[in-house]
Amino acid sequence: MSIVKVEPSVWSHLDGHRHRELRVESDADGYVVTLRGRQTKVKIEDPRAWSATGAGKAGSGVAKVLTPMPGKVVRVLVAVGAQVESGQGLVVVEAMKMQNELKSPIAGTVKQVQAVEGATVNANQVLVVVESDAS
Amino acid sequence: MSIVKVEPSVWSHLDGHRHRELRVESDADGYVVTLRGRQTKVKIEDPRAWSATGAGKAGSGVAKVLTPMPGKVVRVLVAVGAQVESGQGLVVVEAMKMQNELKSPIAGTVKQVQAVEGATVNANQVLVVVESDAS
Amino acid sequence: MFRKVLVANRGEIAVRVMRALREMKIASVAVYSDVDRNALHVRMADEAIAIGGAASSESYLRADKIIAAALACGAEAIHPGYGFLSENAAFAALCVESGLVFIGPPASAIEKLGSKTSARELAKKAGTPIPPGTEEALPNAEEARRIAREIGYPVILKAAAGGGGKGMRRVEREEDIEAAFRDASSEAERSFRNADVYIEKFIVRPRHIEIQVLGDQFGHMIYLGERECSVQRRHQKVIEEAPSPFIAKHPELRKKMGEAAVAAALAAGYVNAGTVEFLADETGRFYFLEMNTRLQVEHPVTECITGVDLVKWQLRIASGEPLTIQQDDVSIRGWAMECRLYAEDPDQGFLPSPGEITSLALPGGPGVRLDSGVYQGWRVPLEYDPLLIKLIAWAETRPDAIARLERALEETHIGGIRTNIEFFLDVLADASFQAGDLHTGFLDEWFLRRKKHVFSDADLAAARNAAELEAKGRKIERVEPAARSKWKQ
Amino acid sequence: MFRKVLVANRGEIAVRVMRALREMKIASVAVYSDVDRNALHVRMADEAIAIGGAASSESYLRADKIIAAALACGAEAIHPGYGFLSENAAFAALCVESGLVFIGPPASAIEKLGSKTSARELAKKAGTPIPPGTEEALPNAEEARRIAREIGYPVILKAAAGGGGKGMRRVEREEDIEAAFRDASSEAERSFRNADVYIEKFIVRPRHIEIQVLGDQFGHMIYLGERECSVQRRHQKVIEEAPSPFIAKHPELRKKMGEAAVAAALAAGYVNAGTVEFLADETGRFYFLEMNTRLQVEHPVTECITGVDLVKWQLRIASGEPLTIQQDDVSIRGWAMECRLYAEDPDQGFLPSPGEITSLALPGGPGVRLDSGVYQGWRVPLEYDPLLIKLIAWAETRPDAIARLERALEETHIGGIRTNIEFFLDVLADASFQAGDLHTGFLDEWFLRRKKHVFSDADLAAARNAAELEAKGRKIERVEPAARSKWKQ
Repeated sequence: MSIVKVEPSVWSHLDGHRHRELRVESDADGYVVTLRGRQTKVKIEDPRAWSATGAGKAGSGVAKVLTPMPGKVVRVLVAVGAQVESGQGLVVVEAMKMQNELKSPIAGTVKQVQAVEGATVNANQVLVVVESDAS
Repeated sequence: MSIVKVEPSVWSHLDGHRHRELRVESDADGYVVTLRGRQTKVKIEDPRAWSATGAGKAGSGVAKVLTPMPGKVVRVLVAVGAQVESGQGLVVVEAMKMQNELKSPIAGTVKQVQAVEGATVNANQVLVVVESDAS
Repeated sequence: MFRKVLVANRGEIAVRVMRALREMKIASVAVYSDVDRNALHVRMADEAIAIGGAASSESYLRADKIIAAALACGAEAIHPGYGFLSENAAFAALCVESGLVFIGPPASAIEKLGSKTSARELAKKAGTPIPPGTEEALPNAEEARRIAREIGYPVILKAAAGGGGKGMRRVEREEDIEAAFRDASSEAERSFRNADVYIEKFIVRPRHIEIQVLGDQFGHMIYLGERECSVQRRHQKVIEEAPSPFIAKHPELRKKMGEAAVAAALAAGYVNAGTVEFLADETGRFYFLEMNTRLQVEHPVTECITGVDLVKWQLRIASGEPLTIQQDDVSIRGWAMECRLYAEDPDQGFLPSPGEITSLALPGGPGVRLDSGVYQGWRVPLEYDPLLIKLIAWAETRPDAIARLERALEETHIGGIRTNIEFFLDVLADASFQAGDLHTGFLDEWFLRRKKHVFSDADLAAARNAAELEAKGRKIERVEPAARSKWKQ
Repeated sequence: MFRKVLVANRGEIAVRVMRALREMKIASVAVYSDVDRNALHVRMADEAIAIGGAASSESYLRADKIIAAALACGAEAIHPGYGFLSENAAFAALCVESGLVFIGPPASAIEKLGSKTSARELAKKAGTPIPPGTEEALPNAEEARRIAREIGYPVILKAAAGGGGKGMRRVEREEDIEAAFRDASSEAERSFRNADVYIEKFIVRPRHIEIQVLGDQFGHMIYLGERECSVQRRHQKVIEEAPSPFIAKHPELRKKMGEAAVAAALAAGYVNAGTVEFLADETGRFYFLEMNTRLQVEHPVTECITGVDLVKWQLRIASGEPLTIQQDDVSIRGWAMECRLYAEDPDQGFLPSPGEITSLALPGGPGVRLDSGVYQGWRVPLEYDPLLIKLIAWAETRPDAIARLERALEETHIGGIRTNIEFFLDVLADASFQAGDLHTGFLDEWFLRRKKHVFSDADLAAARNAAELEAKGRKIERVEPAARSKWKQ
């Protein structure tokens, strides 16, 4: 077997005669590897290699609602202390002429709102924290 | 005026409305700047910015004969102590199927031969030193 | 011919136009917003002028600033590209008033074709077939019900000022028409500040087939074959091709549609490059949909099969030259297909994915055309359209063109952001796509049957291998040490 | 069709062939020398097999190793590209003996056409015009003198086994012929281990025009127009184009030369893609020069104007498929021109310039084809040919193609090494070149009148400005600070 880095993050992988070229990029929870245009996720068994995301779990407990894309906050629909239903819209983020409404994954009380209208936000940034009333 | 580095060593140069894109690469004695495929040399007035080359001067004194291209030494035509004429072949270097015969720029005595047949050499490497008999 | 032309656009289309200008030895002027100082269209230009804030409304949509820029640098003409001000009749008129040439049709033609109802009326008069229905806005739901009964269900209600699917409602049964009329009107009002809605026969499983026309200022106009753009997502074209697989099977339609398109365009007093869009049903009946009064995103597929450079002709025609190509000179060779590579994440509902392009691998070789607006290290701004690169493949036959496009997509990589490359590979692999069985609902159906690529165990092992090495940050790891070139510089 | 094909070559041509294989869903096998583990052709391949040392004689010229590699991986056929073993009859025969298909003509045809004297003889029998002179090696200088007197001076003496200008002597006057014969023979002996020399009428200011032929195993052969390759440096082609500007003015010659080429090729029992080279004089008389029994470096210009994929046809024909294109199907559209981008330094006598490619900017847009064998960060080895990339421009007319090629060259940058890009820009700007006034001595004359580009003072000031900033290592320096996109990731 012969594996050579031919360009930054590009690996030429020879396994016997069989050749594959792999492009590796780090992702929120591991790596995305591209092989002839097709992508697969790889988790490396070293938890220090990446940071755990604060993605909220659906149903109960505490939900951290994050924006999956960078963009500009165009509307904040809730305030701290508000009661929200599961599926209720919390914040609208816009990028590239597309609006994306972030919804609460759980019913509960809004504990934090870290979004301001007009502000730009990064991908995976937590904008709202909702706490289940049961928890 | 607005000058922005858009890529490593690539400068976007706005002088009023007029736009030019310049690609800068360092050279043996300064910089080569490329503007839409055309190249010009620029010397910067800081002698520490580059090293002086050991290129020999024609006519008299000591001539350091260097290879202008990287390659493999295929023949060494002279030995230390040999008397050579101006224009006499000293070493043959080959690269990419092309042979290049390095000639002595002066008449004199071979003082050093730093070329061995079969060895690979870099561009601008001194291979032979010839000293004028008059000097 | 002009000596200097301002390009009132950004991204790949601005680059495309500037390449034509350079080849014609015409100086090119870029305009740029605050976030576009580093953009590729500025890098390609001979001159560049800042025109304001990142929001399009503060820069690329500001007719006043763009005209001021053109006058300041001595440009004689403005090429609007597509989008932004390209179909704005007031802008076209303002150019002329300012002593500048607008590279496109006269303002009057843009105006006439801008409203769907007036365009329909015009097409009808020219003898171009239009779908059964009204040419005028419906006064009320009653009238909608009456006409629907006449032309038969299903029908479709459409916003007169609309586009992009807004203010549209398909109605299958009479009992739904009143609610549909109400919804369509209020959505039209919200989206376009014009509640006018008209009604048409709904064409079942229609194909979107459009005709490229090109006409000079002396009344000479030709058509340059068709494009099929039936592969759409939310009424946005995703893959375009020329010729149309449908017309390839019914070649007599090309002339019919081409002549109908030219008739409609001439009736509007059209000049320069334009596109007449039709819907065609499975029997070969076709209906005028609308006319796009500008260069289309997908113009390269027509250029590839006809060998005609549309942008150069736009410039020649705008400068007053006659179109020297006769209809009989137009011939079609091979097949061309285009993918629009977007900064978006198909795995997350096609959400936009702006950000820095950290690596960029582009395809080459025979039959591949690349119209790019990006480069490695550039940060794709979040303010604009997500189109990064148009990848076009030409080959002798449709199967060859698909295979070439697949090969080229496999060679392409845009790192640091998410793109729709893999989505395209999945679509191109679909049997119905390969058979050319297309209609405007094709993608909606396809998403339900979509087959994701399955990697072999060996592929996955290699991927893990590479990721592990990357994680360790090692430069090279080999079991059998590969030799290096013997020399080092 | 084959399922797996080994490509016995490297660089851009290996990549070109592999792209065709991928599009045809055929597995590709690369072979590589010790210094080529990182080469682009290995990166593009489905399989890759090491075949030895950096020197070609230890790897790419080793028929035994290449055939062993093909057998080891189960390849059914070998594509030889150009150069290396592509015109080696013994290798072609060895493939067949080993049960492999050689993608090219039969060994017997290579053999017959490999010697210039036997090729001339063959052409003559087929009725293809050959230059007045001997078909056989001259026994001595006396015979040379006798024939020269018969056909008239100037004459040229050529090595029978030769190529690349070795063993060639032009003779103007009878008193020089004896010495010239002696020199040519001994140079032929040294270069080719064969002292045989023949004599021909020397064609004054000839054009190098070649005909692409393509024939199947069933005796059906067509010609695909001509290429003009008169722009040569030391008998090496530098710029190639199709069609020929000369034949564009004398269109009746295309058919004549095409049919003469097909006749000569058929007489040799030729199969697959090949090229018959002619010299044409200013009156339109043309003479058989030699036949290249392989794919040519410059095949893309023919592909661009005819729309025929030569490599795919090579594969189909080799696998036993009939050639379905008839002569009447072949049509020519527009104009194509190719520059060979080399790692060489035109300012230092075109000395080779191997080394690391530290930056790489490649052109795109309409009508540009890029056949590259390199990538950024790759170290161009010193052991092989300096050809890096072939840049091909297609456009409607010759002036348009030249303008497009200039534009594309201006967009191209290969950093870290020296290349001939600026040299090409200078040639393309030449008035005689633009007029199509070409002959094989064109470049020799051009070097004497060459005009180097003169930068304006403002250009030079900008260049100095950029170099100073680069020297200071500053990332950004602005007088008016440009705004950045408002968000950072």
